[in-house]
Amino acid sequence: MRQAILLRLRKRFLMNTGDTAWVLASSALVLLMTPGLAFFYGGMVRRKNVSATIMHSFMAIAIVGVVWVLWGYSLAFGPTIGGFIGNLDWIGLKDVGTQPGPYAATIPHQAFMIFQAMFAIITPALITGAFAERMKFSAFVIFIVLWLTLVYAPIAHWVWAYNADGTASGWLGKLGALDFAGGTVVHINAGFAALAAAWLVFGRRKGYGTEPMLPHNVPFIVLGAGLLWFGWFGFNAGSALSAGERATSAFVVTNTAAAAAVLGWLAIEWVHRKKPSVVGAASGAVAGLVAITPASGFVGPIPSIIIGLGAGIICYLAVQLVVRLRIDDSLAVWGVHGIGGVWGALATGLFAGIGITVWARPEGISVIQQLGLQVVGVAASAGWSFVVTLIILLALKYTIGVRVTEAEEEVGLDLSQHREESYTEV
Amino acid sequence: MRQAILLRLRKRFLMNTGDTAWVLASSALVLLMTPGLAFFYGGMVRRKNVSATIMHSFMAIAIVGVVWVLWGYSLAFGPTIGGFIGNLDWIGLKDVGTQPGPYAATIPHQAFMIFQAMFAIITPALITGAFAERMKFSAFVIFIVLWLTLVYAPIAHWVWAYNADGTASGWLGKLGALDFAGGTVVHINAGFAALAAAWLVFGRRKGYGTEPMLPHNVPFIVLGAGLLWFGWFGFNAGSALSAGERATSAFVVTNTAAAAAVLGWLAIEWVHRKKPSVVGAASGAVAGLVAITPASGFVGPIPSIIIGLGAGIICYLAVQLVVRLRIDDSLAVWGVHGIGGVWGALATGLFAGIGITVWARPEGISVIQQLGLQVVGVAASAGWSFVVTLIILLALKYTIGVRVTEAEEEVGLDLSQHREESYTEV
Amino acid sequence: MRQAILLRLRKRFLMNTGDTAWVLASSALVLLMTPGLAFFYGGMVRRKNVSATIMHSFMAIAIVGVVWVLWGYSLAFGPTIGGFIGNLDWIGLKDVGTQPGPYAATIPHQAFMIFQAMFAIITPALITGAFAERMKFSAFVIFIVLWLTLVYAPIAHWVWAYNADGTASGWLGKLGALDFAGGTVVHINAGFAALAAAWLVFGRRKGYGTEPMLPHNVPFIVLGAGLLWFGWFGFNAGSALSAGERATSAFVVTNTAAAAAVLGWLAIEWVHRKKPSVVGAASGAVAGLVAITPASGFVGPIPSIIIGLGAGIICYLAVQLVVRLRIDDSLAVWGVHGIGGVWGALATGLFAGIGITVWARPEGISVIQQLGLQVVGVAASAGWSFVVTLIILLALKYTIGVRVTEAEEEVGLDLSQHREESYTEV
Amino acid sequence: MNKIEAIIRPEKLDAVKDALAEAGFVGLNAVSVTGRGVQRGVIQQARGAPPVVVDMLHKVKIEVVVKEGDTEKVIDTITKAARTGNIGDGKIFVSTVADVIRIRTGERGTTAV
Amino acid sequence: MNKIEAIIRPEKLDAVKDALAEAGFVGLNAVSVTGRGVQRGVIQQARGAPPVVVDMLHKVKIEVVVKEGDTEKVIDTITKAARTGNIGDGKIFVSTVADVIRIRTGERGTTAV
Amino acid sequence: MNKIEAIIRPEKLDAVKDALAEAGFVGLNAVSVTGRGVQRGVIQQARGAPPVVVDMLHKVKIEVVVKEGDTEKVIDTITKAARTGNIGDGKIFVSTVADVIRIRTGERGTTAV
Ligand SMILES: Nc1ncnc2c1ncn2[C@@H]1O[C@H](COP(=O)(O)OP(=O)(O)O)[C@@H](O)[C@H]1O
Ligand SMILES: Nc1ncnc2c1ncn2[C@@H]1O[C@H](COP(=O)(O)OP(=O)(O)O)[C@@H](O)[C@H]1O
Ligand SMILES: Nc1ncnc2c1ncn2[C@@H]1O[C@H](COP(=O)(O)OP(=O)(O)O)[C@@H](O)[C@H]1O
Repeated sequence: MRQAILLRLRKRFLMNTGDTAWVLASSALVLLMTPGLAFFYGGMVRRKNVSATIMHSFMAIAIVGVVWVLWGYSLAFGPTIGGFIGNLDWIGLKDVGTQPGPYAATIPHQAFMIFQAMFAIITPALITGAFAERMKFSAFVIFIVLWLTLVYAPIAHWVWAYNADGTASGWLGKLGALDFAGGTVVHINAGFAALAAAWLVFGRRKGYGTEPMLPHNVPFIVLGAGLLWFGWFGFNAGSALSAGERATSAFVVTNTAAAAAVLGWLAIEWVHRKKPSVVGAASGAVAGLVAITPASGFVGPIPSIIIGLGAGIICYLAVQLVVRLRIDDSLAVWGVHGIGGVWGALATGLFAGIGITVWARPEGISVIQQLGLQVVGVAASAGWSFVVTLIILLALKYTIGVRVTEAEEEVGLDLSQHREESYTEV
Repeated sequence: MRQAILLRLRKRFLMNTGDTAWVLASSALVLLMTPGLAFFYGGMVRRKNVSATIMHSFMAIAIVGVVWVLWGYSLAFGPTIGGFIGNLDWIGLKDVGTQPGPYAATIPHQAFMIFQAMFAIITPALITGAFAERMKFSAFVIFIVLWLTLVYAPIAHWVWAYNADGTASGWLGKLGALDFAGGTVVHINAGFAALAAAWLVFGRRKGYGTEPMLPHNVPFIVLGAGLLWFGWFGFNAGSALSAGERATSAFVVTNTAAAAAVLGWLAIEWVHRKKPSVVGAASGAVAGLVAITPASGFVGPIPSIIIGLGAGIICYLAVQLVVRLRIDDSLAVWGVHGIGGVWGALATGLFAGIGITVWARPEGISVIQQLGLQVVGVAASAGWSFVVTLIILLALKYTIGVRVTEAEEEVGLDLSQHREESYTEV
Repeated sequence: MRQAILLRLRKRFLMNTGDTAWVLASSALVLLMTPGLAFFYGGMVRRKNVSATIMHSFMAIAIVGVVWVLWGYSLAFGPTIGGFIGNLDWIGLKDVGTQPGPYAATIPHQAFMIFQAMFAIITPALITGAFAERMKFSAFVIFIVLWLTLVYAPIAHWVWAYNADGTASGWLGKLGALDFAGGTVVHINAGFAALAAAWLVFGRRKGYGTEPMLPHNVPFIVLGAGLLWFGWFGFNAGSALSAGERATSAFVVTNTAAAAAVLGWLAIEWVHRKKPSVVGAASGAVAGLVAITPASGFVGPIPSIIIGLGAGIICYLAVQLVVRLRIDDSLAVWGVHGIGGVWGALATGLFAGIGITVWARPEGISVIQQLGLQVVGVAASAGWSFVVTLIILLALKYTIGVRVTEAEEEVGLDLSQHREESYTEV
Repeated sequence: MNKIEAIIRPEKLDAVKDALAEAGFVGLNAVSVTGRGVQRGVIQQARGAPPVVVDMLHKVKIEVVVKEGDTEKVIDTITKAARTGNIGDGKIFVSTVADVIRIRTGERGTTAV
Repeated sequence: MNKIEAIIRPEKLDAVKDALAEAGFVGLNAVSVTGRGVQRGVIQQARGAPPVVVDMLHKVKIEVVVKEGDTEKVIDTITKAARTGNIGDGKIFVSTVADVIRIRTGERGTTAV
Repeated sequence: MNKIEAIIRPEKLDAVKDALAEAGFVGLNAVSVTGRGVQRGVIQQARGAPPVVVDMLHKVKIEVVVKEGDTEKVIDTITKAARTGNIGDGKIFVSTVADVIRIRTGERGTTAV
């Protein structure tokens, strides 16, 4: 009898329905972020490019949704090849079953896999803001397959891959760089890929600097920001891979940092531009969510306010800087995700362990040392992302081309790439 | 003491908070699918019919939300009358309490009831695409009450009703036809009801084939598709009625099939229409979600890719076929839900048990036999739905009428049925 | 060994992953309600005020998101000062950790805190409908800080605050007034604040009663209503603070009452206005959700239908009454939230305990007595809200001003307050 | 050459444009307008506001430029296709056009119409 | 008959149309346009782009067709109602209309105005 | 004074308005229209409906009122900026304007243009 209880107990301690429920719910939430992003970006472009812009995000879901299952997950999280990339043991999800896996003791391995799939989906979608309103659709399809394989999978592996015995196997993870929910893997990664694309490959949109390119639909932007905020609870609190103290703490700081970042962005905008804008509020929210991402399981509420306020201000300035440099990062991906991610990664080093009881800093590592590790993490992911993205895009540029013709750009991508208009007249 | 532990344990094993959390969350997700559908459909119609189209879905929530509690649930899931329909023992949710019920051992009976309510809500809402832009509102209200009672309740009973001892009580369920999350009950059912309506009752819209009837708002369509995709995780993974391996597996294949179906639809569209469209991507996603629905608890990731790709291609062709036949199934309900559902039901027979460890095929039933059972399930639900829907609609047609006048149709349903315009000018 | 099991068991019984998962999911759902509200309101205003209206809700998230963490939660839920307000012991979330707290035994204290934060966010956002299309943005920012501190925090404390020993500490809670999920704290509170604002402070919009002020985008209204409905499951069922019978029951009655209220509103509108409108359906849904809120953990399905039907009809009439009185409560906050909340509070007194097994009426309190207690709750919250809101707004009015200039109002708040237009032309 | 501007019910646009094509007048352009005329507006009520007569109603304005001699035929075609006999059917305004230029070719005058 | 086209600030539409009705001119139609004039555009900045002078500003164009003799009165009415005195108040163009047809009745000329 | 109405491809609006400004013609207004001309429409298919030729295509109409003497220059400027050489480039209509009033000042005639 006691035997039986113990057995059932053990099983219960292994597989936990509450944890599984939370990770599944979180996976759904993170999936929703990509349609959210579609609207965040779709609202910002001009009328003639709305559907094409939305399509970029939607295609990320479709393409990565399949690629991840086929080989992406194995490369990113499979048994390591020298800490650099996973091997192909788990190709087609071979051996990735519904029993708890190496990554989480209380949920099915596939739950972890699909949760990670959602991260792999949104990351390339984030990049698309850099070449919005001028990317060729056919090239985009190829780009996303290559990028996921050559950029996302390795970086995810460096930071998050584990051995079967539960020790880190990726080189950055082993080193001790902290990234709770994807500051480096997702945001710095996407941000620096965006910079490479906008600065060195695509060039500026026709009319950049002379024609207004105002958001065609501000409510769509806020809808997107709202869905992103909502989904980000899954992103960060889901990264606890369980429904307990850690998830709760991550949830709390996520909300708080985002709120503070709205205030930060609006404050500086109010001073600089004389009026606080609605697009600014939405942008600030995203900046704050980005910055808290790497820190979300490591800090308490008060640091999260500082991280958020900082993100609002720093990202605002970063976006202005890009504009000064006349780099047409059309929807400000680098300023918000790249720099927001860098700020978050550094702030994680600074504040980790403060105001939080469920986690404590690894002993014997000083703040300065941790900051150093964070810098390594930032540099490695930013560098790899920038360089490899550049190579991929240049290869495409000089073969099939990455940019639509000038006439197609003038007509708009909706008509030229998809032969449909977003809205009917009359 | 030990006694006490055991008691508490037993209680815990009976009612499980993780399972309950997941089923409640799933119920909320499935509820959201209907507003999602409202936008999916609302974006596709012309400006003058937007609100009226959205209203159809919204009314499904309101009407079925009440009817289900009053008598729908009892008819569908109550103690069986010959395997054909439930009796009225549970009228007004009498005896449907918050203790675990016959349908799930670890969640409150009412949680199962409300989860099922959401399925009953979206099914008639799906049909409304068939008579979009010409249905009379008053007739619609009556239609939905009758349809739920006479079509939905019986078919749900056939497939999903159980006896108190946990054995199937509906005749199709007893037979062994597999339908994890509603391929027959929801999609084939709605699809063939749509066919009856569009083909034999409503006739074509004024201007069909001569006037363009382009989607007035493509972003709305994608918003709808995004919300549907998000909600579908509840639909399929929630159908496990627990938060464990089965739910996880269903979640994974749902996402994978949908992604693959987008690729399938776009591929054939790219060849056939020369350009891949955003509406096509959204349609493909829905087709894939439909097709994986019956299979979602029975297959693993690789079969789900095949099911998805197949759905994209087959549903694309089915939609073209309906157009060739000049049947004005205005928003392609039959092609996507009817045929997508049939494909899914058959594919379930083919692939059940492949790539999945948490469930195994019933022993002694060959693939051919299972396919036969699936055909019976398809035929029974499609047949009943087609015939009884036809009878209901014809009865309404020859009494109060189902179609607005030509002048009302020209002016649009927003003004003629609801005296309001969807958007203001200037 | 046994010791160990017991320990782990105890820990498990203390902290429950299923309950935590559900409360976190609910918190996310309630957060989403505020963007939902932004669209519900944003769709109703004229084109020139869309973004500014949406911004009101978005700012509520940002401002309250920070204020709540800094001092709001401590004032509302901290150790009581005479049953009237919390002290500042928990300022900056000091002592509000991730272990279970006084408010819920099975979830982290911070989970309760963040769940409550979402309520504190949406309540002031609800009020903004009263002064839509004419509120000065800078004044709004100050208003929301003051209002949260002086109106929301005390009322929440009265109704929901507990001592460390788990007994009610707020005076209304101690008295025995029932409010499961916020009928008084959220809806009556917001509704009567709205009345004070619209009636005695802001005056009517320019063109009120002569110019049409039709909703500029009905689909947005329904999108908002859909998100509100979805999120409300978290609002009500999450208020059980656990994932079990109580949550399930609250979930079921929430859906049922909302559905019934749509029918109630449309029925009376069909008679009175000759046509049932889509805006009416959306309004009815919200009215029903409001009315069931205080009752949601106390009644079963059949009473919920009555509460819903009643809400649809009563709120419709209340909205008409305000119009007759020529009070420009622009988006009908008082009629829907104030009166819907009053109806719900009284109905809770009437129906509490009926059709529900998981909760029983406190013994020895008759229906009449309970009704009396409910009246006290209504009067206290409505009175405090009305008076203190009035004082705050008048103080602002006679210092920095609360209303934009006539020219700014004509041009619209989007341009005048935020220097951006919601939509681009051409 | 004449310019014929017709303000019609939106729901009659298809009928009018098909009728014009049939009568041989392909070239035209159309725009959404809101208009006020003899037609009394409808009473509409926003959720929190009193019922108000909405006097500006949604109409479509079409413009057709034709040779002098075709003017009557076009007026006739439009009138027939757009008429319901109820108030609110709209109006047609005729004015003179001094010159027409086809941008693609630079052709001018009646050949460019 | 004359056609009076006035390009005004969008926020003045209500005032103008009420003033016209009061002066006895009910018939009119209005359309949203974007326009450029002496008025310097405002500087706007999209999130990722440099600040740009938006020189095309949102305006409303109203059209009123009236009998010759009413022209001055209409011009006057519009001018008064639409004026703020600041740059960007807009312009009025007057042109000749050769004929007016009421679609409902087929009436023509001044009786159809 | 003349009114020059040009119906152009939407994607050419920026080019045309910049060219006009360079040529010294700042004042203008623009509106979205849908138009039908020699240009064959594109075939479009909605999800559940047969492919249909969409003959009404999205265009932009710009209106510029100028002094008589500037007419040719404006026509020329627009033609050059808007031309692609393909069918669908659009048309220009020229008509006479009897009077122009600047609302802000009440100035009339050519000084108000
Ligand atoms: N004097 C006018 N100037 C400009 N447009 C007018 C004038 N009179 C009417 N219209 C336009 O014609 C439309 C229909 O006019 P209305 O008088 O209602 O039609 P009917 O002559 O059939 O009664 C109006 O909505 C308005 O757009
Ligand atoms: N020459 C013109 N042709 C056509 N429209 C014009 C012309 N000049 C001005 N407009 C229209 O009039 C509007 C107001 O002109 P603007 O010069 O700014 O006003 P104001 O004369 O009061 O300074 C412009 O936005 C434009 O729509
Ligand atoms: N007779 C006409 N009256 C009014 N508008 C016209 C006329 N003919 C053409 N248009 C407008 O000009 C646009 C371009 O005409 P189209 O004949 O296609 O150009 P092109 O002359 O270069 O072939 C049309 O879409 C329509 O808006």
